[in-house]
Amino acid sequence: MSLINKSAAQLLAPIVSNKKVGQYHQIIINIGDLATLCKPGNFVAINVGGDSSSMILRRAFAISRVSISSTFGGTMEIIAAPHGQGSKWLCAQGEGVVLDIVAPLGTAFGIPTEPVPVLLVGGGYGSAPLFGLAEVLNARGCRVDMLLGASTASKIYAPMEGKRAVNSMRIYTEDGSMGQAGRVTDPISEIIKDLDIAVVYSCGPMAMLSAITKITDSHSVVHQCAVEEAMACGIGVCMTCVLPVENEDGTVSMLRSCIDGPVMDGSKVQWDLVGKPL
Amino acid sequence: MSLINKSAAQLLAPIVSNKKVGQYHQIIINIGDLATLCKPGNFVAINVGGDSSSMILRRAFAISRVSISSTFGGTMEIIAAPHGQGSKWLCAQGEGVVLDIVAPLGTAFGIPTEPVPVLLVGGGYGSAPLFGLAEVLNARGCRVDMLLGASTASKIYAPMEGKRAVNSMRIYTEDGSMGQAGRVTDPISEIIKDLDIAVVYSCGPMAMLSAITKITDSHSVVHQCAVEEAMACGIGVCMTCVLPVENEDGTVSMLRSCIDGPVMDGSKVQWDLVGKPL
Amino acid sequence: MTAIDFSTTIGNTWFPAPTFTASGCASSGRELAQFFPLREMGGIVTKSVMSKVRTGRPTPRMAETPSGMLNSIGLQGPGIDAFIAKDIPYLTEQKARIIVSIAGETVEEYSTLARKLRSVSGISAIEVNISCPNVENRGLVFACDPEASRRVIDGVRRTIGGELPIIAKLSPDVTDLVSIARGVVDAGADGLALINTVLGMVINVDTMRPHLGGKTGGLSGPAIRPIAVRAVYQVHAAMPNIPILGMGGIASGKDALEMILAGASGVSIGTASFGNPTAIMKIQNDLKQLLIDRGFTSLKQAIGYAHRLETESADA
Amino acid sequence: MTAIDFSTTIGNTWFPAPTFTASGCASSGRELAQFFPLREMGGIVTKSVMSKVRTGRPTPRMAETPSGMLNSIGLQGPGIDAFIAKDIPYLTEQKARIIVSIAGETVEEYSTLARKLRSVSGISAIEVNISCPNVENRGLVFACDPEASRRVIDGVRRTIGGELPIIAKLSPDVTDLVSIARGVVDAGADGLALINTVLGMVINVDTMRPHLGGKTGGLSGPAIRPIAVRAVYQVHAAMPNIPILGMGGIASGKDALEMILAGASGVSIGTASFGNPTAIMKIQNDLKQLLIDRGFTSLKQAIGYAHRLETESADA
Ligand SMILES: Cc1cc2nc3c(=O)[nH]c(=O)nc-3n(C[C@H](O)[C@H](O)[C@H](O)COP(=O)(O)OP(=O)(O)OC[C@H]3O[C@@H](n4cnc5c(N)ncnc54)[C@H](O)[C@@H]3O)c2cc1C
Ligand SMILES: Cc1cc2nc3c(=O)[nH]c(=O)nc-3n(C[C@H](O)[C@H](O)[C@H](O)COP(=O)(O)OP(=O)(O)OC[C@H]3O[C@@H](n4cnc5c(N)ncnc54)[C@H](O)[C@@H]3O)c2cc1C
Ligand SMILES: Cc1cc2nc3c(=O)[nH]c(=O)nc-3n(C[C@H](O)[C@H](O)[C@H](O)COP(=O)(O)O)c2cc1C
Ligand SMILES: Cc1cc2nc3c(=O)[nH]c(=O)nc-3n(C[C@H](O)[C@H](O)[C@H](O)COP(=O)(O)O)c2cc1C
Ligand code: FES
Ligand code: FES
Repeated sequence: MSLINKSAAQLLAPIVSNKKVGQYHQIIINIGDLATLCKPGNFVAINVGGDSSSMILRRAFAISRVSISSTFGGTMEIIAAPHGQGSKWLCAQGEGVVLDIVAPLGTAFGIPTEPVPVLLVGGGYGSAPLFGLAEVLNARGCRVDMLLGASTASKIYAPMEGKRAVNSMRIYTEDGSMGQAGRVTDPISEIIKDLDIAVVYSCGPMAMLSAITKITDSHSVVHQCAVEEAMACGIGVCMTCVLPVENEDGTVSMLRSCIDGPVMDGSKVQWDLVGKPL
Repeated sequence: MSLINKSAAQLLAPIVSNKKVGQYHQIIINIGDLATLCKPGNFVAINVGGDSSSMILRRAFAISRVSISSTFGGTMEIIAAPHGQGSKWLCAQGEGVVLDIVAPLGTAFGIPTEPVPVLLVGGGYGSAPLFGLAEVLNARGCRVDMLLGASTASKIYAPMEGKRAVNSMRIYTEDGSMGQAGRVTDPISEIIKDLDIAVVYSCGPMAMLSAITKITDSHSVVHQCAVEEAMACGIGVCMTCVLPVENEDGTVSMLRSCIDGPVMDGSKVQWDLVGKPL
Repeated sequence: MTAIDFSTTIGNTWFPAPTFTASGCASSGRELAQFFPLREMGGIVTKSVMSKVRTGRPTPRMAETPSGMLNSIGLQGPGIDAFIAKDIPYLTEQKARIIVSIAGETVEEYSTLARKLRSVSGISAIEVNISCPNVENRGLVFACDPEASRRVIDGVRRTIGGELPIIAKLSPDVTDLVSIARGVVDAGADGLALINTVLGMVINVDTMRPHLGGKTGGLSGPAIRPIAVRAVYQVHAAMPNIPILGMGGIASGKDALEMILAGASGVSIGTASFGNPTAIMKIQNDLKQLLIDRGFTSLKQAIGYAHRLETESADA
Repeated sequence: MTAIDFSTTIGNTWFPAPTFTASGCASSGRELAQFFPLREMGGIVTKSVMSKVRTGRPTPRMAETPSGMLNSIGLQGPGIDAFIAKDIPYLTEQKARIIVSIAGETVEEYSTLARKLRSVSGISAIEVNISCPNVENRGLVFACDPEASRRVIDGVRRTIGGELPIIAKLSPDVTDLVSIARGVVDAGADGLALINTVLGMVINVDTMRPHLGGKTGGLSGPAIRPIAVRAVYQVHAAMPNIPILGMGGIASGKDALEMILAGASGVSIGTASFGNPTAIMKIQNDLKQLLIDRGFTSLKQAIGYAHRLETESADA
């Protein structure tokens, strides 16, 4: 294990704004100088439910973007889906509410040293961290194409300004309510060939990541995916968030997705063994 | 057991205002028509900590006053001291927050059928329900005198308009920071004699109620006191809130202070046995 | 609401709904009747009654704990004679289905209680609370002693005859719950109530001594729900045909469903009623809807479903 | 801050502060070291290590429950050789005080582990986690079987010799905790760690099957604190001279004080570190201040104070 979280800090951070976007909430949090330490792929762990909460564990959210604004100092954006009790609580908190956060946590997306063509694939709120990533890649001179998918239109997160850094963006919904009807994985194979993609970056449901790996494996394209496993601690001490990952020597280990991830090499993750005894 | 809580209802009731008064919070809650059913002495049981609270029991507060206002419909006032986790949460809730309440609960102060002189003694926030009581007694033609006590000035609750219905109000603080230095129990004996008091009404710490009982017993004056025991349910089903009370036949029973109280006949409560095995 | 057969059976007794109060959390019914008609719920399990009047333990009798509470009531109650004279007639009049909980300090006391109840009409079942100290054996709780548990149930069974179902209520504070459960079933229990409170303590950091008058108390509420679900699951796995009244921290329809899926034929709601006087009615309604949403046409299909799915997927 | 002797002793080993991590809740230290220097806390109790590499249980391995959580890790770990080669040197370099937790499937495995640790320098004590299934006895957990518990501790004692303190970590899931505690002390344990997690289960109401990959899991966090305080109080009452490492739901300085007053000589912080990486440092500082506020001049005065007050008031 590398000292992955050495810039992580615990902070009381006020909410700057909370806006509903489709089925999600865009929540911007004032985090001061910590903003400079967050990289695309990192996540933030947030206390939920207030002081006397019966929810004792933090909730993890991808850091979708950070910025240094003159008004608020450094801010961090997250895109949160109201899923269960904890995320619903978070989505209901308004401006000024002070959150207890730990960030930045986990691995970040690796950035190619050469300006190669890359494909970014996001499922649901999984698109959130891809926009910040796109900007970094674009600044490196990479050609960035993006695919977003979800079951329905209101679950597509695609902010206007997000398109700045991307060459093309295609949207797929299963019910056809936005973009093309179908799955985001449908066109990947063709795009890889057509655009001579060197790296696929992905973030979204585990089933999507697994499906993408099948495709990237057959094209021997690098696949960096941000996984999402239930996490108790988020900092590597509890061993709840493990995924079966192939080691150099071909053996399989249970790696912690919070600290050896969330960004992992998709080709190494043993998707078929997830949830199975080793 | 009489059907003491037959007008009790569970209600989602919004906070109309929350003002700091000394060390207390005056919280006004919109309760609609329920206001007409609340009598001086009754209490309200309030859920604390929000939806995902680790605090599973309601907190009890004396209903200090109810009113029917044209703006808000019926409202209820409570005077809450920020004591532990639950009451601090409550005191921190602002206008518009919707509280889950059950009210009115418990016994009410008995009102004399004749217009007799009465003495009201309040300790700390225990004075709160006495002002509403004073108005009722005053309307019955009783001469109402009042004694308020606390350790220090900021723990005296004595609203301006509260004096309307009382003939005299004397304040005692142990540190002399307001009114006279001393205990609220000091002058009771004399007042009973001087004003020919028929009933003493009291509300405050158990030690104060016990001390008053000693005095009223020696004058054979009726003593109606509102007790305060830790309550799990507030509605008579759990048996946690019991106090040793003498029965008609001289035996002692553990009566529930939530349903056979909070207003009890002070002379029947076996103060020396509180907290002892029977 | 679509039609669903929401009824359940314990021993030979049929109940229209599987939702009951928990003993000691509804007194003897009058207090809750001010919030809803008692006949609308599955049934009331009355506060454990003993032979004689009991004044119970000194106060403080409760301490709130994270998502739970400790209680130390000490079985305060009017004694069986007053109970039969006053409470049963009231409950019968309300058309409530009545499960009478009994508690004793000796094997003999339990039999005596059963004898007094034998001829009382209007009772649907007897719950035998054996989580009481056995005065004949150094105060060791009956439910922690397989032999004593068995003797209590055996005595009650012999006294009561074959008609009235007997539900043995067990304590989770044991090394081997399944063997205790087997013992009482062998001795004649028709059903099991799982779980009683878990022994706990709070020390007041200001007075620096145990907070409760009785020092230790019983932990209840959502905090213990995972323990209760495990207990029900374990016992149902071992004895799938014995009806279980599941309880411990049930505070929502979902919680009740969890307990049913684990193997409970019915649920008791205790501490949740302290937070909400109408909790049991809400749980009853929500449970029904949750069952319907999942395509069940009867409650019985859902009982122990978490075990069946397992077998199926193991087969596949 | 006024001066207070905040040190504690377990067996012959002195620790500058009574606050430790709980086994399995701090991995082997590196991860927490990114939040505070490990030498600043009383000591680290490492994740229970076994002889061989263990991959552990399938996911999901956790479920959040009201004020608690279930875990089912299955003792994933690198095995004792890798642990000694990589983790001990790191911790020694950090000047952390190290309590090594060991776990085995047979009595022999515990002894083997002890043998490997005997010659390793820099270890302050060994915690023996006997809440593991005994493969030689139908998977019955050692800590639930007085005889097996005793044999494990006896084996470790014989192997390790007289130097290193042995702390036996017990499970609360037993009928008679005090007798298990007496057994392991008789067999040579210098101290006790109380409590391990409580066996629990959550059923997912959507999939309608047990949520955890391992079906059951261990309940930890504030939900179980009253159970832990009771366990520590009971065992301290029976054996006032045996040092206890108290744990179970400690999340604040007050909680730690409660445990000390109940009879613990030190405390372990587990689940609280998941919610707050720096929880242990905050608890350590707050505990110190709370002791000072109450007029204690040493931690030792406070250990078991809730018992002493009782005796005093009984005398009066
Ligand atoms: C690295 C990472 C990044 C994430 N990024 C985002 C994001 O950008 N936007 C977003 O909306 N959500 C994100 N999630 C998922 C988010 O953490 C869960 O939706 C949230 O924890 C659910 O909590 P709850 O209380 O609402 O649900 P409950 O189901 O009540 O939660 C119960 C417990 O399970 C855990 N849990 C439940 N679902 C998930 C899940 N999908 N992933 C991890 N833990 C879960 C919770 O943390 C909690 O401990 C991310 C998760 C991870 C691990
Ligand atoms: C009939 C009645 C009327 C009351 N009226 C008022 C009032 O008008 N204004 C006011 O400020 N307070 C009043 N109280 C006291 C108020 O209920 C407690 O201050 C409050 O419950 C403390 O909760 P907490 O979470 O802040 O404290 P904690 O100490 O954290 O509470 C822990 C548990 O103990 C119980 N508890 C603690 N202290 C008390 C107490 N003094 N009385 C009863 N239960 C307690 C709580 O309800 C809770 O269950 C009244 C209590 C009763 C019984
Ligand atoms: C205040 C209180 C009193 C109780 N009294 C009894 C009792 O008399 N007999 C009994 O068998 N169980 C008694 N119990 C245990 C409950 O019936 C139930 O088993 C336990 O509280 C778990 O359920 P819950 O979490 O829903 O409360 C009592 C519980 C509480 C909280
Ligand atoms: C994720 C997790 C892993 C644990 N692993 C171990 C372990 O390896 N060995 C052990 O003795 N106890 C283990 N425990 C139990 C803890 O050490 C501790 O006894 C228990 O969690 C109660 O303390 P807490 O409530 O502060 O967490 C583990 C607990 C958790 C939550
Ligand atoms: S969440 Fe604890 S190790 Fe990853
Ligand atoms: S608080 Fe439950 S009976 Fe009074």
